[in-house]
Amino acid sequence: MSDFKFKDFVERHPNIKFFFTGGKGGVGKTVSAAAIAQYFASQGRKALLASLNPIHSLSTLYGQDMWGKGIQKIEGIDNLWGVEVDIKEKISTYRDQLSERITSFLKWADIPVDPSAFIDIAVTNPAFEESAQFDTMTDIMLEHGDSYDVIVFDCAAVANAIRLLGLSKIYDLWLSRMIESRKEALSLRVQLSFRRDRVMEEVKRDPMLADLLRQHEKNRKAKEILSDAERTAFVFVTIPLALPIAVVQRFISMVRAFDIPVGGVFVNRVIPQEAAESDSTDYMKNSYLQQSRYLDMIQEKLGDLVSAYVPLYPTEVAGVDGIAKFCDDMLNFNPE
Amino acid sequence: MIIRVIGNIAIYPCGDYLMNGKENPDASKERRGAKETVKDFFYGMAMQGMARYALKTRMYLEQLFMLITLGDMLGIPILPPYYSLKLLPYAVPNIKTWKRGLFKERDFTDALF
Amino acid sequence: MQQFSPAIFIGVGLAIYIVGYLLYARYVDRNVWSPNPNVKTPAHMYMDGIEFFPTSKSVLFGFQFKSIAALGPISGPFIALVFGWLPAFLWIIFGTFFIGWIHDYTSVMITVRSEGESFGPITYRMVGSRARKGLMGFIIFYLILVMSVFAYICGAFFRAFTQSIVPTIFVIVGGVLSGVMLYKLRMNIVVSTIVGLGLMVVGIWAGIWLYLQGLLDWVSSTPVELWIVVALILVYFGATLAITDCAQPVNYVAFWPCFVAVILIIAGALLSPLTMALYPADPVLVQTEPIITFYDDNYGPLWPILFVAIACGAVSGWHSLVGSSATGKQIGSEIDVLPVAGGSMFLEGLLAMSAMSAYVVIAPASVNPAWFVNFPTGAAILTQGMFGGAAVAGVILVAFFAMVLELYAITVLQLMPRFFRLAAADLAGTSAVAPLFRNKWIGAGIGILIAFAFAATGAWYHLWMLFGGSNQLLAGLALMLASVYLVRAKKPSYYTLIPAVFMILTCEAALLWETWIFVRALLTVGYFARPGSLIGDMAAAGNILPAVALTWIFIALSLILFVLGLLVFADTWAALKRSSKEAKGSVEVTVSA
Amino acid sequence: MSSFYEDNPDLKIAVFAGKGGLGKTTCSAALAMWLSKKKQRVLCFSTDPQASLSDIFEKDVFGKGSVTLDKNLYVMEIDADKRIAAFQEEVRQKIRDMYGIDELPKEIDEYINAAGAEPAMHESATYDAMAGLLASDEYNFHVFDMPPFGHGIRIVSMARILDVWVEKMEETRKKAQEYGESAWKMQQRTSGAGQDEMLAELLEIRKKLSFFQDILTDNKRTAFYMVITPEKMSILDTERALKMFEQMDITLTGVIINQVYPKELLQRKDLGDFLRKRIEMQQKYMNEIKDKLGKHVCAVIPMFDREPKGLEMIQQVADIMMNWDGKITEE
Repeated sequence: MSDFKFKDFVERHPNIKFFFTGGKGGVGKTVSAAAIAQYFASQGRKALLASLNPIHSLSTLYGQDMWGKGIQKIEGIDNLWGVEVDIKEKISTYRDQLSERITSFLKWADIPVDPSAFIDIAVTNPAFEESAQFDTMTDIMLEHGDSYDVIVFDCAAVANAIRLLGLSKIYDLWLSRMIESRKEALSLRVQLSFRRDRVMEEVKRDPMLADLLRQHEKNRKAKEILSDAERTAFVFVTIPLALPIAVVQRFISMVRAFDIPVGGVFVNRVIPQEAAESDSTDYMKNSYLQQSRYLDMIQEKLGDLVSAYVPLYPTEVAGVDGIAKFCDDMLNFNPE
Repeated sequence: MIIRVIGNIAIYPCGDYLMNGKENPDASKERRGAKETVKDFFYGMAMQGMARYALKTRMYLEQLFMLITLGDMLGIPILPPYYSLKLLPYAVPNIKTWKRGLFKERDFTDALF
Repeated sequence: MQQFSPAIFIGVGLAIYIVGYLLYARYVDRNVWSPNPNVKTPAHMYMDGIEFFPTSKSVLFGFQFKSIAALGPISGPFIALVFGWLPAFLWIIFGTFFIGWIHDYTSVMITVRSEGESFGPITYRMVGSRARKGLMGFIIFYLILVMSVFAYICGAFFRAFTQSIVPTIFVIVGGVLSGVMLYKLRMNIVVSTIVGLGLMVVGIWAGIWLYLQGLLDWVSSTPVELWIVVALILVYFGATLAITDCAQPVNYVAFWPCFVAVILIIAGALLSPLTMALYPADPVLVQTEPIITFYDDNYGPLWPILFVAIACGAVSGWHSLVGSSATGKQIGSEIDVLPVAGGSMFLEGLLAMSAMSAYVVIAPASVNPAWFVNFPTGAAILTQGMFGGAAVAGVILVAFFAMVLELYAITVLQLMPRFFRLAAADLAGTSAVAPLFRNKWIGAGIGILIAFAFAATGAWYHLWMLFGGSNQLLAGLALMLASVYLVRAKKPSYYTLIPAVFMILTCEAALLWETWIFVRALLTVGYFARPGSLIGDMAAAGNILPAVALTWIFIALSLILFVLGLLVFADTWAALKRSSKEAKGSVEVTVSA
Repeated sequence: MSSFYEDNPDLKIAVFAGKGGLGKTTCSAALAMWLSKKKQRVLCFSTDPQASLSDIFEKDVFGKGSVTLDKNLYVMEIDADKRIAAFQEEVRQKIRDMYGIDELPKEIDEYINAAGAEPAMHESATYDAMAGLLASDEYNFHVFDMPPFGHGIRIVSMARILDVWVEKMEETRKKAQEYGESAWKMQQRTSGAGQDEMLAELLEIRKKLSFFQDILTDNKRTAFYMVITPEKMSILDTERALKMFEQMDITLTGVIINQVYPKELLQRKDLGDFLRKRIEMQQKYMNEIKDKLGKHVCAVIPMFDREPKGLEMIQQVADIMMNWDGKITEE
């Protein structure tokens, strides 16, 4: 029924390497991401499942401790690796860099306050967390892009995921300004120096500018990848309820504004017909009735974008087998 | 009172905070009596050094303060939040001197006294 | 020998200085430098309210004088007296007249005309990178020498004048206290001053009481190293605590007795004909011969030794550091430079003259061979007439002047470890040891330990000579810079070049002489046996090897200073040649205005 | 829960934190509605950029400021982007006014622009809006629906960070001023004349922040809730969040269990296999919740047979939520 039907979509876009999942909290993004990764793994392709969630979602899902341990082989299935990033480390690198720079600024100063307190505060700034996440994501994309056939990212909750990607643009503006400021600052330094040649040399090797430029370059590459429909696909997950649908809709329009390609919508937790029929309590009946209304709504609003339906399971999805089941349904389940 | 100067009057600034808008004791253009001169001489011997240190310490603190609030103006991503923008208007006249103070290459003979 | 009153020294000195200032200095100022009152000085251009800050000339005059008047002009003259008072007198007069003031003046003026830059950057711009590095290394050794010789003097004084121990410590405590009152308790400056000085008075009283009771007699039998350590511990705190908490307020409180002492000596010398009439039993007359010798067995030939022995009273490189780092950045108008920098140097000359007066009034029989120890005695003799004669006033005055000398030494010493640390960190640049010097506790500690090691050798006389040599050599190099500047500006440069060359030659010769003295000691074992020095004691005790090692260290030190001085001199000389060639062609002249 | 509000008349704030998708917004709306019947002027404030209040109340309130929904019930969903733009303009205007200039120097203008794009700006703006609301004292009660990221309490930790930040700034400023004043005293110039406008602004900010933080960490005035569903992930997540709360000195007022299928259903013969399994799973986790978080639970909200939306439904949720019988599972 839809061009996006997962299997078809993947076959038509064989070069897609990066998958992202997004949607309202609690709709099953992590599981969907895992299912996508596992799908490719079962096809004999090397897949990496990367979680940027600040909570240990992958560890919980697979019952295998991966938190902050780098890339780990996921046991029980071939070709699948997982990584759960602890951005604290990244933040502490930021802290070190920053403190070094502030200290070098105050080289001659005899000041009665300890500037390290400021450095601590500066790096506890929430912005660091966000940039660190984005950084980590691009790092994984750029560093491991070549070693895996497919990388699936499980981003944090909707809005943050979108901002994370949107960041590539916002961040770019900010970075450009930063680079410009830094350049201005450096030229001022040269102007005000007496050892001009030497300072010029130093300025050329300025680690901060180099960092910023590197960051900018990284950012550019990431943006390029993110907006390349042949390499990146963004899969949204929703459930047949008003709020999650509204969120996905909003999300899609935002993502499109950022030139990020949409790779389909998964509709999760669809109550299977037989489950509804076998049950005569109001719950199932009403839910099923309500669901069909929402499914119509999905058809109407997202129609062609829908790439998979996944049924509601009586128990929570977990472990390689549970996800394999999810994966299977993702490919074949049809609520009609 | 802060003397509000902006644009190319580069160097005033920090000074304005420090002096609270008082006129510079630019005595070379001022005629002073013998009593004043003697008083000045004693002040110069006894206190000028100490006062200078106090003010210098103040300058370093000011610079640190500006660095923390407006660091990204120099391309140092300290990422100050929302509130540094609130402080920005007050810092405007100081920005040029601050930059000069930070970027001036100094060697130890500048830092001695 | 016709004995006469030391008032003559001060009188003649004052008269010549007035002539020097009004005629010679003013002539050079107007015709060579031509200050323009309408030009904006760096203090105006870069005014930041702190470093650059247009300040009135009377304030600056006080500031400059206070910053340059230290132990140098007070201790220096005595050593020169082995040759008789006349050479010392003439050197103080004419050194200040032809060399001293112009050195101070030009160092300020160049800063004013180079956008407020200090010594280091100016050297870099006008001469080159190597010269700046050489200068930096030179200054580091210079600072070590200042620290070690002043630390030794401090320690020796504590032991020689036990009555000064308590007052000195009280003044330091009083200084810290008034700092706390001023900064932390936000109290009035007058109140804080009164508290600080009140403590000093109590200290003097207590010191004298303890001394008279004989409770401090044990001190004289303790080793001098112990007291050097005491002094250096005081200095270490001054150098590591925030400057505004310790060094500066101590400096401030100490200023008052030091200033009173200077006034007292000058007044005492001038009034001595009168006061002697009141107390004929205690003569205040010059007791030294005008000329004793041209070659002293221990010290060496009159030239160059005399010229480096009297360090700060005639000319001093220290002043160019003060002038370019601090004063030059506060000058409000170019016409202020002469009264501020020139004026305070002439006053400094007068201070040296009064110190000399204090030494020459001591009867030869009671002269202590450790020369500097004589200052409180001499100063007390000079001034006792104003306070009721030797019997009563002598005791108090000796304690007071001894304390003043300690304070002069300690206040300068408190700045030194910090200077050392900054200079060393700058020279170390980005190398692995640089962070050591950046850390003030470690950096200052290193400086102080090195200073202690040198002071503990007990070779105070040699240290003083090396200090004087490097100090005057620094002045010579600053004058060379001024000459380069003048040549570039197409102005006559003789006024600075001749003194520069004279000073450099003299100091290099003195450094070589010092090297020779130690080489001679190696060659003739008996020469170690000079009393009072560690090397001598070691040699006498049969520890020849350590004595030889120490001697080698001194040889190395003098040679390093010699070579560094020569290097910078060669570079500045080359820059001078270059500039004079350029000035002859019509190359753009870099006069910043 | 209702007695809690009767016993604590000083309460001014209720905060709903936790992972998204569990019904936080629904619970916030329900509490706000219930309170609006008891108190004067209750504001339901959403900081969730997903803007779900609009969906729940079936009315577009996004970025429209305070919207009156019912007697004493106000709803606000802020548009951070708009606020940031307004704030930028405010700063520009202030500079223009202060220095009497028509055009800002280029570098300043650019700086202000770039700051708007700064990654933390959104969060800070939201946060400032909250602090501002509290300080304005316009409403008698505030219900804050926190964004899901970082359990929504990052905003609380940010209060602390900002508070320390401002405190440090203030310290530097004050120290600088002390030194300045000592110097002026020495120079015999008028001392104390120094009226540091920057310091004044800082103090103002700090006042606002500490006011907010004081309230937030005062369990007499602020109630903190977490919403949870009987699922493994949700439980793990809540446990983690509890640890974070502890680190921040925040006392959790209660945990609300949401989307619980009534256990009685199991008795029914017509219950399908599917739902039976689901209920059994839920009951397993309900027991786990009872063990691990039992003392915190303050309400259990059943699974509704339709999505809770609209005033009527919310009222129903409120009634259940506020009048819980205290049983997590049947004994």
